[in-house]
Amino acid sequence: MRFAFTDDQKMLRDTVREVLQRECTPDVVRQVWEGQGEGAASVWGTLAETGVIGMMATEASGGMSMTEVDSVLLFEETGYAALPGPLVDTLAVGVPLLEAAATESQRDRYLEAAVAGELRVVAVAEGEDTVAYAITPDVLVAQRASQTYCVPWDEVAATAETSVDRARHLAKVSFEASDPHRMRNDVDHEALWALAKRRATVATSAQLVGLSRRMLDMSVAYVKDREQFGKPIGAQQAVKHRLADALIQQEFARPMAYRAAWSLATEAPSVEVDVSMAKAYASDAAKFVARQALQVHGAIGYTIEYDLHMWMKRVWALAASHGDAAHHRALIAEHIL
Amino acid sequence: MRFAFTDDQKMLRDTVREVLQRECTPDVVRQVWEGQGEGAASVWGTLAETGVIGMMATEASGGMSMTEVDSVLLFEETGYAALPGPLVDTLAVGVPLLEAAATESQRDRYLEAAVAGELRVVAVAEGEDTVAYAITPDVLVAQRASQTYCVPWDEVAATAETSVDRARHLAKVSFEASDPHRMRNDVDHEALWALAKRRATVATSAQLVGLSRRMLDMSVAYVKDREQFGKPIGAQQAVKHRLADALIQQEFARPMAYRAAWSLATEAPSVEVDVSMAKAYASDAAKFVARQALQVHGAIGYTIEYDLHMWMKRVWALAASHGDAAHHRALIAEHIL
Amino acid sequence: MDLNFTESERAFRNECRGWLVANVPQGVLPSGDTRDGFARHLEWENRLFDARWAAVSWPREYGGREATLVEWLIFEEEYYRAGAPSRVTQNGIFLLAPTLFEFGTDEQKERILRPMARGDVTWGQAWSEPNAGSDLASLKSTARRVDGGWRLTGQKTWSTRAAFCDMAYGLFRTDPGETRHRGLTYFMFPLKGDGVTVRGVDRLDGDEGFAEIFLEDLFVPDADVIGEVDQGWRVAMQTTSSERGLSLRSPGRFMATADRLIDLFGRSEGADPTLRDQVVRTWMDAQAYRWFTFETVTRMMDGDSIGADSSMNKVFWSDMDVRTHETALALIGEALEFDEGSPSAVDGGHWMKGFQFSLAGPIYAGTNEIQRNIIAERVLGLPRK
Amino acid sequence: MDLNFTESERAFRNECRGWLVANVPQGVLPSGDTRDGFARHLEWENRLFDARWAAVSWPREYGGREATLVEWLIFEEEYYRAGAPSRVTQNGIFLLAPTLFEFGTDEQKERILRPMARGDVTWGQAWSEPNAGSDLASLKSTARRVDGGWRLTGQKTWSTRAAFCDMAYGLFRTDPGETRHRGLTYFMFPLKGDGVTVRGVDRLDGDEGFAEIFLEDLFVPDADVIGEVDQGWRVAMQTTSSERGLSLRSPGRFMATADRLIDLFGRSEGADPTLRDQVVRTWMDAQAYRWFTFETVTRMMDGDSIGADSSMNKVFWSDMDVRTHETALALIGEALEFDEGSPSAVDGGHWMKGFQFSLAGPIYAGTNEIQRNIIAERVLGLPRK
Repeated sequence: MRFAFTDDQKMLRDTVREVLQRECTPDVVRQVWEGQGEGAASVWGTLAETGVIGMMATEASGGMSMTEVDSVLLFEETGYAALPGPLVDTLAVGVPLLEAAATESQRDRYLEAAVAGELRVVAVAEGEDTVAYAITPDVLVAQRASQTYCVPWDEVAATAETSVDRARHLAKVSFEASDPHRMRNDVDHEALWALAKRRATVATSAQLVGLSRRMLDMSVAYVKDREQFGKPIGAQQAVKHRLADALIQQEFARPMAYRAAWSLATEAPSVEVDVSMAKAYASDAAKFVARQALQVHGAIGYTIEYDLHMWMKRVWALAASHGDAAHHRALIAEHIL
Repeated sequence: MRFAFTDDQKMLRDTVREVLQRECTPDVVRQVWEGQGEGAASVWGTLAETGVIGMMATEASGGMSMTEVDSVLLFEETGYAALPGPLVDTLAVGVPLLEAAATESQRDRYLEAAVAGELRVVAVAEGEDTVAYAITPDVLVAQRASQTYCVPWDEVAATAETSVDRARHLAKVSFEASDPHRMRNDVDHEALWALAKRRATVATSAQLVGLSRRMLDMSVAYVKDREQFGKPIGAQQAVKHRLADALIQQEFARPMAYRAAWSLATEAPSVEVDVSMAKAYASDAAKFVARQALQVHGAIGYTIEYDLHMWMKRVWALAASHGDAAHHRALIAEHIL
Repeated sequence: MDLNFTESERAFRNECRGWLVANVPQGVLPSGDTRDGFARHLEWENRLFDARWAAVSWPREYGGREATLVEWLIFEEEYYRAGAPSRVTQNGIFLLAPTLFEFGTDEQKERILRPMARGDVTWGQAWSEPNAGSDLASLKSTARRVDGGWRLTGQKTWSTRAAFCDMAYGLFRTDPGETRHRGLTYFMFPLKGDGVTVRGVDRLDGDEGFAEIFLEDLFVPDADVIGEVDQGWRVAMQTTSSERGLSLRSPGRFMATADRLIDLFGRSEGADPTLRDQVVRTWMDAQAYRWFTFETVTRMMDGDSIGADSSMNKVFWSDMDVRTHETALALIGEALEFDEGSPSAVDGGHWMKGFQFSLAGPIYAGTNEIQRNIIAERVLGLPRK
Repeated sequence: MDLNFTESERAFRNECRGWLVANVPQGVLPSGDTRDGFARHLEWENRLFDARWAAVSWPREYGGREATLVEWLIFEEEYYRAGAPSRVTQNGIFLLAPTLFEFGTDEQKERILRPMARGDVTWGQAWSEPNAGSDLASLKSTARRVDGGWRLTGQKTWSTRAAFCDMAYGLFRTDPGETRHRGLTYFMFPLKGDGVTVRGVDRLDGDEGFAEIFLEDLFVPDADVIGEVDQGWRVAMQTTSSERGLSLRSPGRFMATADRLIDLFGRSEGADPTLRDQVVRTWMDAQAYRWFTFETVTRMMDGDSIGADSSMNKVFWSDMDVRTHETALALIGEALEFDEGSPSAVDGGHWMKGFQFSLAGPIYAGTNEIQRNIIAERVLGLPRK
């Protein structure tokens, strides 16, 4: 039993952290709100250079054969930075699906580019039709009628939806399920997509943990600085206890996301329950932290000139996506009761 | 619309409050814990002299023809004092049942004495078999097989049960449902008992409100007096906010108990929902106040030498009796959803 | 105790319901916290006033009906039940008017009240400053005595709808030698013209609901001082307590929201069973708030003042409002992300908008932390320090 | 990261499970917080020690197995899984022993540890005084220098099981010129004999779990001072942090309770659907606490000290424990009133007893209010004043 990351994993985390700190500033996120994706695109480009976007692909495909345990810390960092872009769909879903099910021509056309980070993938499973970050994708990977399709974005019919998190640029997608786009037939699509969904769920949980950490950092900085009644409001016990409770929820949610990543990487028998626990804790913790963060900020946090709202709204969206906390607790109930 | 009690109602409340303040001291409650009922019996006697025990009986039967609106404040006071004794079963259930369904001989033998407070009644409806304050009762009123029986205590087979609130002296009761004990046949027993149960539920809700008020008073007194870190712990914001939240819950539960009493007295169409709301709020509020009271007291509140525990344990018992909060919310759901 | 409505109260309810059914605009108006929505709302305020429903509890001479507090609560229940537009005149009618009735001169009441209630002159509050929020007494704005009046200088912020309003009111230090609660005076001042700049600030929900006000030597005549010079704190406290208290949040609003939530629940198949209980709690809380309010109002009609009790009221409704909207969003599930105007938004996305609006409740009009301090110190008598 | 147990960890678990299955007494012992129950528990402690399970993480020379922290957690999981008796030697093994290992002399360790772990000499903590609870540094008890040792005078309270114990440990002021944290010394002292009076105090749940200790010129030799004279605060902080931290509440206990709750749920027909969700939350919380703990323990095995993190740990488990028992009582419904020994009590009434016990969690070992202050100030770095 050893619950810790390797130095290599932490080094990779630090690399990504520095990139995001330097390039994925709140202004970049704000620009995506306003429909300007250039800043975010260049962050994506720098991440691609580090090789992380294709990290889960095999060396043979130009990847690093890395696992969910390697990527979970990176998703946490992208949450911290509120990175706008389809990283979960590309890194955790698209690349592995392409490698597992791409035809020869699809490999040539898509896989290498996706691994290199030159191709943004958005994905929808059976019964789903909404994708996020629909301003910038290159290809849609979709599960339809127990088949998997890989459709260039210009052949996808997309109708825009407005997310409460304007950076997410939602769209409902449909396409003609034609043969040339169909992926290989000799694979178990159900199994592939079940795995893909779990990967997306854990990646999203990690982002929620990162979002929580950022909101808490913003709050701590604010309450140390903001003075009322002649002292920092952070000296008020009510503020201290709110933020202490926020920290506790976040710190107990975090290992659950790591644990789920490990269970995915090792195909542990408990993986279903572990994934659901990760999402349930990360969702509830992030919503709780958002609530405390806004309350200790007061009116300033209630404006869109201040950055906090972009993180809160990302939390509201992600906490409800890939199954909310109640949904996952209900799944767990079927296993343990 | 006028949501206030009359001066007469408040005067009667004050009379009972003074009696209880003077005679129903914490020591008297503690003696009942230790099986010594003398003190409690003399409180009962004094209350009887004020005429309140038979207040709901008609003048013809020696009562005051008073309603649940008159009695709700008194039950609140008996909760405040943690009065040990079957007042709910006698005042709210027994006396009205006797007046409505007693045969001639039962009237002579029981009603007058009960109205005069010389007869303690305990009651069990169909499907129930546990009574409280089983050390001191004189008669059991019971609903069995859609009939109502009135059985002298010495003909009741009672097996003692231990309540977490030692003052409650529980017992499981059974008796031989023989003709001489059967009450009148020409009455609607279902309706009588439905009403009796609602009266008991509202009376219990009022007691829970009173218990809350007392625990909060104890807590306020303690935190003003107890000093740590060179000042009263009541000056700590965490303590202030706990007790402020406790007060809010109590103050919002209180009018719901009054409202339910009024709906009973006026046979309002909303009576079922109003009774359930009263019990749901009173139960949750009292449990919440108990929790805050213990926390602000710290270790001293955790001992049985200090009085608080007798109020907390009464709350735990009453909050679960006559249907707990979840039970009553489920009933309300059927009306409104 | 009589919890039935009287003959005349029922008659009042029927008259009011009848008028609202006939007059409430079809469909939802654009938000009153946007520039054009504000204008649309003012048309409605005109009609409301002309039918003498704008301020039912006011004296007839100012366009009211001298309604009792109970009748006012009945009006509010019917108003929200009818889904009538939100009141953009609120900051005038509910916050400034009570102050004028208590401290204003006859000339001020004559001049200000009717146009305020009709929406011909619109009012925003100007309490907070960048460094004076919860700690209002630390405000820095000043008023300098000049011939025939005063010159106001300073910055106010979080001023609701001030970007669209004509006038505002707030506190300014008239005695530079004094600090904290002393030496402050209550002024009314214009939001247009020389010496005043108003900058709109967008709120969480995207509406331009806030504004910053920059004042530089703005002239205000003596006629626009409310109460005595240097006595502004006492005057203001009256208003802020009514801001916290009944006048801002009548039960009708929450009862209507609870009914809409029950309707949403009815449309949500396979909703999590725990949500059923949450919906019931919401409905119960609205009921509890209603009866708590009727009890309070009865006490007020008997001549009691509610004082610090209004802090309990504020904490209860603001927390209830957040829980209610959290429950609605949980029922909507993943689709909660579809915002106002999104094709797939449930109920036009107004639950998410309402949720964001509800999050302001525990913050404005004195944060709930401040309220709990007040409850603990003034109601329970716990030591301040 | 490897969240599987190693070969040797699995072997350790099997050995430990095997021994417990064979040796755990049938049926429930009377509470260890009662006089005769205490004696019955000591018999068990003897057997536990003789099989070297009493303090698995200790060095072999003192009767331990030099188990790693992970192995210790495995032992605890198995111990509670087997329903083995509560540890009446806890205040010695988990609170005093860590201090002795860090600050004690070889003579002290030699003399004290084995009898402590075997239950031949039993220990109670003596931290609090009537006016020094959360504010421990305000304690008044003194130690006066005399030939060959010290004379202790003062009053200690909330001393767990001290009514039955042989010895206790606590802080006394050895430098009368000093105040607060300075001039205190850490003493071990007898609970029997001249100069000491112990009065049992009954707890909420009726057990005589507490005691007050009255000391008057009680002689204590120099050999029973731990660490340096006047340095007691530093020495004690080590112990209290281990009281708050891992050593007091290992995950195994809560995992076992969660399993018992699931069993109770299975036996509760027609339980409210919201309770189903509560039961799941309880199980999840126990799991989260387990993995949080494995992560912490890995850090400790890598040489980190956990410090203020132990405050997060304490707030989490103590609040979780209360919620768990509240859920159980809600499942039991009206029958929760039937107390231990009552014929109709569900599961012998131990859920109500456990609930009352759980209510102590947020209070002792530093109230959760104090813990949240520590988290805010030492982990988040918020200002003290």
